[in-house]
Amino acid sequence: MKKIINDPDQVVAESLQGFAAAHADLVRVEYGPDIIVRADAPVAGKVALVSGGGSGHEPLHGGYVGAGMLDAAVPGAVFTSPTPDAVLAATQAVNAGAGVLHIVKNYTGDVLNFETAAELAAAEDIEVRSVVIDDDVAVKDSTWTAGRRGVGGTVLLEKIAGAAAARGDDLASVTAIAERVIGQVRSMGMALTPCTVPHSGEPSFTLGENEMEIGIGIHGEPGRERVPLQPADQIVQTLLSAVVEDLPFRSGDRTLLFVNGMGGTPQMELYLAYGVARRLLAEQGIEVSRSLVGNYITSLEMQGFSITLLKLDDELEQLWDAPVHTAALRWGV
Amino acid sequence: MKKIINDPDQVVAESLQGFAAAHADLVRVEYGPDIIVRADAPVAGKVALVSGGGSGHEPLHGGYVGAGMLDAAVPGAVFTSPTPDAVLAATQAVNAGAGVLHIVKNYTGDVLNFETAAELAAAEDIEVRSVVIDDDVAVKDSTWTAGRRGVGGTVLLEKIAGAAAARGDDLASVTAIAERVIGQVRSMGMALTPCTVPHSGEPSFTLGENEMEIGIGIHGEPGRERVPLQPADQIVQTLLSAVVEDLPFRSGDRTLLFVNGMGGTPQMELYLAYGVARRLLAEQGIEVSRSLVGNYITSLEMQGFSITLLKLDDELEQLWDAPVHTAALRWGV
Amino acid sequence: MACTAADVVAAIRRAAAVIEQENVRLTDLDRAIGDGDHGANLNRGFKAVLAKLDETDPDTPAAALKLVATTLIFTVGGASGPLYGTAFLRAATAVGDAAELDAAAVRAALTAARDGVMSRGKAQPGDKTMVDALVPAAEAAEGDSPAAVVHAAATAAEQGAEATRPLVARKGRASYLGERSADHLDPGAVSTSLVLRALAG
Amino acid sequence: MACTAADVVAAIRRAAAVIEQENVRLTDLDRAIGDGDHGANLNRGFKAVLAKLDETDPDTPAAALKLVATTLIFTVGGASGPLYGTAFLRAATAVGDAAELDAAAVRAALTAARDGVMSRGKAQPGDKTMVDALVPAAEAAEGDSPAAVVHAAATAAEQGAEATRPLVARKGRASYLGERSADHLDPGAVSTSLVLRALAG
Ligand SMILES: Nc1ncnc2c1ncn2[C@@H]1O[C@H](COP(=O)(O)OP(=O)(O)O)[C@@H](O)[C@H]1O
Ligand SMILES: Nc1ncnc2c1ncn2[C@@H]1O[C@H](COP(=O)(O)OP(=O)(O)O)[C@@H](O)[C@H]1O
Ligand SMILES: [Mg+2]
Ligand SMILES: [Mg+2]
Ligand SMILES: [Mg+2]
Ligand SMILES: [Mg+2]
Repeated sequence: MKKIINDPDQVVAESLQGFAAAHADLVRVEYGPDIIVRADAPVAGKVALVSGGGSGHEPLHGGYVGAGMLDAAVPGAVFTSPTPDAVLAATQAVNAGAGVLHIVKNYTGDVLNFETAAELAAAEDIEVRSVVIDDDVAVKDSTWTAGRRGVGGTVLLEKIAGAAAARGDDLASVTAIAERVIGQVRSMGMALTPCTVPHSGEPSFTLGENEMEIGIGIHGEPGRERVPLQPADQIVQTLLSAVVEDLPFRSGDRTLLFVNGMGGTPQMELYLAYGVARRLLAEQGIEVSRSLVGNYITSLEMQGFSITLLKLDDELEQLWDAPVHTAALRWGV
Repeated sequence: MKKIINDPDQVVAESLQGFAAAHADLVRVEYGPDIIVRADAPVAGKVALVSGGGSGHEPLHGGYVGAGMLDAAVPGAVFTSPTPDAVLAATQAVNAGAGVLHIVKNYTGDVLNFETAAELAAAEDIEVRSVVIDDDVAVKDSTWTAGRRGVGGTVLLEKIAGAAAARGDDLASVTAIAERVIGQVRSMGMALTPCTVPHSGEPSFTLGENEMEIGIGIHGEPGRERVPLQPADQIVQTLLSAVVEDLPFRSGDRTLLFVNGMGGTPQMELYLAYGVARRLLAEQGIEVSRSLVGNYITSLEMQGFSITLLKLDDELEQLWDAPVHTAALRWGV
Repeated sequence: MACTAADVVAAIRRAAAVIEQENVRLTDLDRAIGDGDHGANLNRGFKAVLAKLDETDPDTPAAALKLVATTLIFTVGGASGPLYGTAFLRAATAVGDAAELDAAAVRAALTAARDGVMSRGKAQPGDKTMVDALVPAAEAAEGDSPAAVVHAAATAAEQGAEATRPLVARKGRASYLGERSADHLDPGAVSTSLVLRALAG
Repeated sequence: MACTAADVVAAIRRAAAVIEQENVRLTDLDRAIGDGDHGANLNRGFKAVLAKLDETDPDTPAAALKLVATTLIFTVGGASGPLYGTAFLRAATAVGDAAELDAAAVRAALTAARDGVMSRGKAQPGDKTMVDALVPAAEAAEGDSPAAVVHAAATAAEQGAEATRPLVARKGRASYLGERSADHLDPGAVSTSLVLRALAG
């Protein structure tokens, strides 16, 4: 295992120390339980947003704590959802009386731990609502299964719900906006290489020199199928058509196109993939009015990318454009 | 070779198409010769900044084209400096009569090709000044050698010189500011893995499972020495002390600390390294008043990082803080 | 020969030791069809349990079980944390404040644990989860002594865990693999059988 | 038997063919002590030269050499582009507008090329660059026919290129490796000897 680390058990804590030092103007970090909180939290009168999950997806979620986005992030161990006490601590730290929205990615562990935390918070008379994002079309959905994973759409959800809270929406309205985003966003990803969890030291899977995984998540899980390497045109076609057909996105729709790197993919390749996606969408008459390209929700050093498409309307577009000031997303301020 | 590409010979062009589509509000891209130009260039009355070099270092330089930074970037083939006609075309496209500054990284190819371009521009009565950045302390300097490479310091140079031009400085003053940055910035990098140039298909070097390269540049070159893998604390100590001793940086100095990923390094590790560097600098009484952490000048998918330290004064700090709006760096707007 | 708080604590210490021993194997199993952390997760939790047991000395079986439950819930995370936590919490509630547990109480505890995990995780038998170890365990939990009951449960759990191999997962991360989840053991079912065997002593 | 524009064009086509053939090897050499693109760079350039030659038909040796120079300068990039370009440009200037080149003219061209590369790149013999092929080539450029002169130069260039192996680079990317640049051939010196040998025919 090749990593710039000291002790595998201390990776998350040591990384948080660096993050706290680099962004002292934006956040304060508390340890044991570990939480990343807006420097000026709690923000009077504002609905507070809390998200979290296993670490290893940086900049998600800590990189999105700040004005116009999250009030707190709860980083678990690498790829392991945080414990209820940590989620509770974050919820208490940001609660300003206007209620707290938990943004939960749909993984059994995240859902169960946030559930427990919400119960504990309720016991302290903190009003908590939860939304569960499950935008990964690679996973077949059904009430008999764990359902779909929360992946790329999470970043867009946190930005847009954060903007709604920042403009003063109450808890019910922020929750409604969040649900609207969840209803209109779809994603799918692929990997050229696995990743290695520090405390395990072993690659999450092994791939031949000419193989790739289609339909991966963000935890180094193998994907739904392993296929021979293909040109970018075909890979993008595969991911994008699955995304487009699922909602479905239709000719005339206005969208936000998000091409996300899994952590180890050069920007050159991400923009190349973005260009291919734009061409294919144009052919289908689907308009792209907003874009995001880069490493925003990752899987350690994995090479690969995901495509996320969000159907926009005027309000969602305005909320996307609204000022945001976090370590990883910043504009308008 | 595992890459999200189609034809290795078309990688740069196809990636530029995606970049142009994603950032049409900021830039316009012209092909044959390929140049990335500020959408609103030439900007009346403003000194124009042009930089460029081989591709494969994204977001450098194209990601820094926009208000408050570069007026144009000239992307060569991967790791190959661009030809004089391309540099000339960019120079012509952005020249507003106030003169053009060429920001050149110190590589024989870049220097020679920009030299020729400057001559050609002069022949068209465009006033061109050139600065050459050579901040890599891994390379021993001497008049008998090619000298030091331009690496991480380039990003800081482009931001600060761009801010000077934006505030209305004339060509001589912008050049002077640029020279001041070059005189006060030092860098050094390391790699855990090599990278693979698309049209070559072979890794730039091979490293054992327990080896790393110290003193690498940004072109997949092997470094000055190959040593056994070490804990992050030691690696950062090695890079940072070389950087600090070279200028030298002294107790009481105020600095900008830039921890840069080579393209394939997870953010978690970059922040961990940043935290270690902060601790070591604090021990030496060196103040860090500004920071940058992330993939800003890369070597394709290489895993590794570099540390850059810039000695600040009030003016340089103000220029760093000044608004910038590019694809890769944005604040204050 | 009933089962005192001290017996329960001793059993828990045995379980912690086994998880420490087997955590790499459990993580490997999880890497194949999950995200490669199950062993690390449980080991983190049971180490914390041992630490707690060094400070406090539970005076009833229920207190011991409750200590395990809360400690796992607050240190493990992931899916297995809340589920293991619920199992021990329900078991604690089931045995009330009795100073000693007889065979019937132990059987009741295992049944409550199974019901808790199933209601919390919504998994059915055959979904390729720890439920596939807990359900047969609870059914087989018969015997004339607490030890005998847990032994029977552990044996059934081991068979149940083994039987997860051909299954296609419908719950947990393994479900994301669809068909590809078959031909692998479910890590949580295996850890459940390991814990039960250790508790049996 | 002097050397006409047509002869020069034919020689250039031979050089282009050799670079096409050897470009992978040159890139491999550059990967060892540089950035792995020398062969690709030159091949891109000489392909463009061939394309140009298909359109236009230079009427003097100088015109042919100038066409090569400008094409390389505007298509190769890197360090080798301007340096190769300068070499051909100076050679063109040296031979003036003569319709045919004699042995003396060819020798003058080679000398001018060497001086151009050295003044532009500031490299001295022993710095482990193409200069280590060009310097011996220009010195050895003697003979009673243009072909004989280039043959002699090519042979000397080959020896010069071979002699770069033990050297520690002081110019070009290889210089960044310090001591580690020893025990490798300099790609530019090798390509220079290949081109000269091809020009000799
Ligand atoms: N819905 C569920 N019901 C019961 N057990 C489950 C459920 N989801 C997951 N599990 C169990 O949890 C185990 C994985 O635990 P662990 O790896 O620690 O958590 P995570 O999946 O969050 O990484 C699985 O092997 C499975 O036995
Ligand atoms: N200053 C110099 N003088 C003469 N030749 C040089 C100089 N610098 C580099 N070279 C030659 O250029 C060759 C490398 O060319 P190439 O790989 O195409 O360019 P780059 O180094 O920019 O990638 C080296 O092998 C060397 O022979
Ligand atoms: Mg996990
Ligand atoms: Mg090059
Ligand atoms: Mg797991
Ligand atoms: Mg080269």
